[in-house]
Amino acid sequence: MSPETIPKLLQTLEFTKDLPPEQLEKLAELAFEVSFPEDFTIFRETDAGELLYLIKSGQIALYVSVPGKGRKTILTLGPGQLLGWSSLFPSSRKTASARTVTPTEAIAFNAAQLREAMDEDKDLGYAILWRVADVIASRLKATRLQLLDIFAPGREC
Amino acid sequence: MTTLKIDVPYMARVEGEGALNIIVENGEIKHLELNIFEPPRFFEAFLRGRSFMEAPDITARICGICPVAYQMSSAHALEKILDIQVSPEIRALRRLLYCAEWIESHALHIYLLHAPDFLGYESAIAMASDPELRPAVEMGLRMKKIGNQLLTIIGGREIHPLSPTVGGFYRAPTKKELQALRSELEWGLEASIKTVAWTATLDFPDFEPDYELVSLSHPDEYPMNEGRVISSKGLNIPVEEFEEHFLNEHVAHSNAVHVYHRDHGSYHTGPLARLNLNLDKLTPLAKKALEDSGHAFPSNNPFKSIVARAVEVVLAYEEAIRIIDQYVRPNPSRIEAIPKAGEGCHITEAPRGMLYHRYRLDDEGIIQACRIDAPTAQNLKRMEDDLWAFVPQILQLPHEEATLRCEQLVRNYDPCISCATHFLKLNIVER
Amino acid sequence: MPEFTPNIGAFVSIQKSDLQRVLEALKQAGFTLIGPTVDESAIVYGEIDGIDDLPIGWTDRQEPASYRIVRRQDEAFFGYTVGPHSWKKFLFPPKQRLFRVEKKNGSFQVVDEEEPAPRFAFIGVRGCELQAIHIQDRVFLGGPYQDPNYKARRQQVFVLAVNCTEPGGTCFCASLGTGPQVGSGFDIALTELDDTFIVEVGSEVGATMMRNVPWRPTSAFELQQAREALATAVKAMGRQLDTSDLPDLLYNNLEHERWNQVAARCLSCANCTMVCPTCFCNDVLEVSDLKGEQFERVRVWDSCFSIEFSHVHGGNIRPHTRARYRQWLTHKFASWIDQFGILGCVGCGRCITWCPVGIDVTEEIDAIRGEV
Amino acid sequence: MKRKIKPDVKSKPKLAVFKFTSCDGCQLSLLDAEDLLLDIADAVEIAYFVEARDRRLPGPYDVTLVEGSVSTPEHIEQIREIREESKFLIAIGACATAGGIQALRNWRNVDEFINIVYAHPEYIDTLETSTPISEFVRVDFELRGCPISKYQLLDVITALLIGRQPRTPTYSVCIECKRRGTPCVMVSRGIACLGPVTQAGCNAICPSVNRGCFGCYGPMEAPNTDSLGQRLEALGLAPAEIVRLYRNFSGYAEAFRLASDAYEEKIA
Amino acid sequence: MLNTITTATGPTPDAGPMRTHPARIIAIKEEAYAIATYEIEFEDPALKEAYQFKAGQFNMLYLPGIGEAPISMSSDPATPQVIGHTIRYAGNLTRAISRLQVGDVIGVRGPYGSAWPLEQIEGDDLCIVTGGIGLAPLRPVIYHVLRHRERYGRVFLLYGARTPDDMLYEDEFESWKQQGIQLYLTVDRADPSWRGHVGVVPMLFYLLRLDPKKTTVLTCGPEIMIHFVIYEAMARRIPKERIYVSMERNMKCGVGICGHCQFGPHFVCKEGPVFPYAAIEPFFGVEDF
Repeated sequence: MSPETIPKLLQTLEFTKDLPPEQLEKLAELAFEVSFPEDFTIFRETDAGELLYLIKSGQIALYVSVPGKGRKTILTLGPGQLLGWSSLFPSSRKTASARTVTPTEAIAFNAAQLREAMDEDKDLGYAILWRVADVIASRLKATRLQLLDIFAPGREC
Repeated sequence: MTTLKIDVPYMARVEGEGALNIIVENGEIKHLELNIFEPPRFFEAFLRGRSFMEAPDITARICGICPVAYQMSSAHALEKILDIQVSPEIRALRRLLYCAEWIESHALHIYLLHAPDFLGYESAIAMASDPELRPAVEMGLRMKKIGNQLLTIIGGREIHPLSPTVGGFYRAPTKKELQALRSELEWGLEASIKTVAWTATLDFPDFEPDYELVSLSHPDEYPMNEGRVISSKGLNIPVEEFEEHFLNEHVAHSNAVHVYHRDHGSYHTGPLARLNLNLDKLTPLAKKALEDSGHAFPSNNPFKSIVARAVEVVLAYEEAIRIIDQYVRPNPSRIEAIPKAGEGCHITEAPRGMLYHRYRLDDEGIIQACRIDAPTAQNLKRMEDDLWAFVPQILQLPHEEATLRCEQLVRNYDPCISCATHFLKLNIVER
Repeated sequence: MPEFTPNIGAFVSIQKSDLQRVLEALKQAGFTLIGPTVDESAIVYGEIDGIDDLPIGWTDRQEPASYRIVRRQDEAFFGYTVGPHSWKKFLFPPKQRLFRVEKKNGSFQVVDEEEPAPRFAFIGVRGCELQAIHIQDRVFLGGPYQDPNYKARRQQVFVLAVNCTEPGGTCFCASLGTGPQVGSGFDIALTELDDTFIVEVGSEVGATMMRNVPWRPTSAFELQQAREALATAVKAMGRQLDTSDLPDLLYNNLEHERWNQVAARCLSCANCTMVCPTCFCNDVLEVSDLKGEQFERVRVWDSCFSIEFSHVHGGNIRPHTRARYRQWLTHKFASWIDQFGILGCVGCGRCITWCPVGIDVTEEIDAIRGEV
Repeated sequence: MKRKIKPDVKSKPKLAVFKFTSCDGCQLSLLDAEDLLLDIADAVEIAYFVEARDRRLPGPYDVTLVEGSVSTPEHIEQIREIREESKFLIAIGACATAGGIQALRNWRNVDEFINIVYAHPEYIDTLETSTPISEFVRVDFELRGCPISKYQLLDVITALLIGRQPRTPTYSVCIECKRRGTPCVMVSRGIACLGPVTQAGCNAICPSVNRGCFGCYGPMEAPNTDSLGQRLEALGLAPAEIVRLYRNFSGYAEAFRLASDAYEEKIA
Repeated sequence: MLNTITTATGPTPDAGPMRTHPARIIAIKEEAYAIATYEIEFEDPALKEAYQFKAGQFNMLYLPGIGEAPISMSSDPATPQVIGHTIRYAGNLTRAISRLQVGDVIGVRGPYGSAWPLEQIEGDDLCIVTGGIGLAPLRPVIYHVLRHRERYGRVFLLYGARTPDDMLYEDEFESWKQQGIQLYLTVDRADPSWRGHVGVVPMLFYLLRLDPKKTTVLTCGPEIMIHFVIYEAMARRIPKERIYVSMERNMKCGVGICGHCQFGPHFVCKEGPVFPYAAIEPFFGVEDF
């Protein structure tokens, strides 16, 4: 895959598709492609985290290890979705481990470089932060819904 | 065989919880007790501080089988304090209500609780599985149902009726409502006459203790709601003197207090006593049914209580029909009670015998003290005395049968243990 | 006595005691007379035999949570307002078997009722009450499915209506236009004057029932008296309700603080829905014998104030009184219009009088409107 | 005299009836189902019912009815054993579901009570309190009332025989009262009535005989005792009267207990 | 008002719309834990012949001695002689049904309620979003779409269950996929062997590229799930007129005269259970409404 394809890719991914061309270009400069085989651990819970990923294809499971109960998958991510948002925040640690379910291709960013770019170009920073916030918000909503255990058996007529 | 140990840890077919323990060694009774372990409920204690208007409702809860008796004794006792004279119409309706309770309670006892003893069944339900006896059980159930229906029409429901109160009834039924039951009552009257004949054919052990029989006596009628206390040994006192003559004691093996006559000791109250002492007040058909039974009364054979009870059912049906035919709906249905301080007592004839209530009120009508002597408490000492006298007679019987005979002897009294466990020793603690 | 019956639409006058003749005619025609009668503490609707059973000389005093019957100075036949009962208990009984089910050869069979519907003549239906019957007509007969039980009773009811000249302390029919004058749909409508009834004939059957009644044409003076009595009644009504913009007012205030306040008072006891002449909610119970061979489907009055009413799997939709009161009030005054094209309230005031704690719907709506 | 006990041929559900501290009235309701008593005896095996029969079959029991409140130390042991033996345990009546009228002791000193009633208090072994069955074991269903309604009891037994979860209404007495057409006694006569906070099931008998409900079926679902209490005061009831009204046959049930306690504080 | 005097005896009301009809169980298929599909047919041949239903409608099922409950049809509306109901054993009636066997009889009346607007949405991309047993009333839609595949654009089925074991109709998934349904499955709680998605159903939207101009959303499941589905759909600019929701309320009579299933101005048994979201928006999400 050649570097020229990255801007095109960014145009199609849900996370980045509405960004203006110049911002896409800046991002493309920072981005590099990665691929992972099946059952590959991308990062672990409590890792500091240096990279963020936009998933191009494949499926990734986020899991936490519960002492005595083993790994509990809490969420899976697929094409278009952001993986490793916490890397963007320097003091943050990974809240879950990520492991590929299927062979996965993604576009990766170095978090430090991305932060730097966002600081330099406030418009870009603003746009990215909005998107990240949205992702976090949607994860939060989904987590709440999951907590409700809405399919648990109840009384019926 | 002269050694016998009878141990009935939990008496069946009686209301409430009691046990029977008898030990006979070498022909001598070493130990005999009717152990009442029904836990106490302290009615006399928590009635203190309640309004007089609540007494009929609360005391009714002493017994689910004869709540009307409690309502009647308490209402009459309180009316004496409050100077309430009920109208003749209310008086008649109260007698009708009592008839209903006698029918219901007696039919229950005759067919469901007592008859199995005579016929060798463990229950009426087992009796009903015998095709020959099923019609009798069904008849008994229907007789009982009619009593309950009458209770429901007058009192709103069969157990713990709601309408009877101090001064009369919250609501008096219409004549139409009562008449709706008339044909059933006529059926019941017929059935009750058959019942007397049926009970007369039962097998009665030969046993006639020297009883003091005690009951109410009324100049004009078979006693229910009013009368003087008389006995077969010449007692004749107004109810106000009851506590002078009848004392109670608390024994170790019983949560029920024993009531006894201060001079003569144990005594017998209930249908047998009532019938023996009021033969001249029987209604015509009841009198005839008794005559036709071929059993001579007065009789001191406690096993013949079942006959006495059956005769009283005839009487209750007869009286019910008469009262309904002459019924005038009381208006007002109750005399308004104005609270005032005072003390009063009363006795009415519960199905199981005399039920004594005494209350003391303050000027707001709040109960300050009360005493309740239930019929079963009055009979408990007599039951034990009966057993003392009876046991030597059955020592030769197989153990199982001897046990049953003893139980049957207790059941002659239709004991209501729930009733018997709430007594106030009068001369005790006044707060 | 004229030989002919009055025409439909005619106003004629009769002696008050001759109302008995109308009632006799109805009985002869096979109607069971249902009318007001004095029970121990209220004027209730029940089977009556003739005018002697009517609450002649009685009236009632009503205010929130209070109702008392009292003697009148005069001997008016219909000198009361409305009591605890409404006519709905005769058309839509509080408890009614719909049909039976019998198990048979490994299957079962529905057994229809064999009792013909009773034939009622309602004596003394007020304008608000007639409107309530029309409203229940829409509920039970107006949709794609008709209720056969209601229909069988309803289609043979004779309505003897009475113009209301005795509005009560909790009434507000004038605000809703459902009274005090009766609208359409009666067989006979009476207006009570001191010595006479003015009779308006509303149907052929109504006319027939006048066959044996001595009547004379109503005078202009009498008509004037009747008009004045009705005008006075409008003014004497104890309550008013501003109905403007009602559905939106309520729909737009589903989170109004007032719902919390009323919920603190409301007992959720359901009295309002039970006495309401239009409330129709019902439940069907399954009743079975011990052997499991015979079954009955029994319909009973239900209420949106019970928690079970809005049960769905996993819980109840309206667990708190606030939600249940809101449901009732918005149904009655807003969504009823969406559902049946008509307001669910007729202004009879029963829900105000018979609420044990005197919650007043007119006051609640005013509060939400911001006028308290 | 031989005892004739007919063995039950087919296997029928076993019914047991146990009694704790009570007046026997609720179990009597079973005998008061006169028309159906023999049908019940046909449909179930009455394995334990001391009031009606001598025979006592051992558990386990399919359906157990428990009457009465827990008021002695032995009761606690007994009810646990009964629970072990019971598949479906139903507490019947105000005593078993709320402690009964004898729970009035729970507000007082029991020693004092014993002294009032008995000459020899040392003979009496009783607990400080009279409490519902559910205080000690899991209860599968509760039938309220003082006494219970035999119709509800039959309905519950029928439901269990058919295989339906028994259900009894939890709404107010008012609904039943209005269904039977009784004009409200509180509104039309000013009589204090607990109907609006009491659970239905009795068919609203009290108002039908011109008196107010005194709450023997215990609190309805989410009762608003505060609001009713205010109304009762407006009707002229003194706080002491309100205490007595709530503190009745089901007075120890939580909502009524709290309501009566609140008014008692007002007096103090 | 009477027009004429009717006969003195008067009419006898029959069971009317509440009449239930015996229907025999001809097959029972276990779908998941405590969930099975019952195929039934009316005993009365004429009724069996005449009966028709639309996708999304429900019947009132009845058992003597137990009672009635509304249950959606889950079978193919093109073959209405055999009616399928997928039932979760959770309440009185459904638990009693769980004790029935093939050959037993239950009572049926219906069909009731509104249907998914299958004709109206022809030509659209369909996004079917459902969770738990909510798939049952949407299975008839899938059957219809498969029968008339050419009439619809892309079809996405987003389906969530509590665990992999709780998935309904798994044996049909392959065939659905082969016929052009894009199937996205997810579970709330996964065991290690599950290779599919984990997370709540609305999260599956992130995997799709929907065309808001031609996508119609059909959703059924717990009300709270529907909330999030609507949120995600609207976030993707799908107009509320093209979001269809199947609502649950306490349907007791099924014919709009018992009052239990009211939802604001609507009777869910009559105007529902399927509503365009636009029709219920003002009331959807009002607490305890």
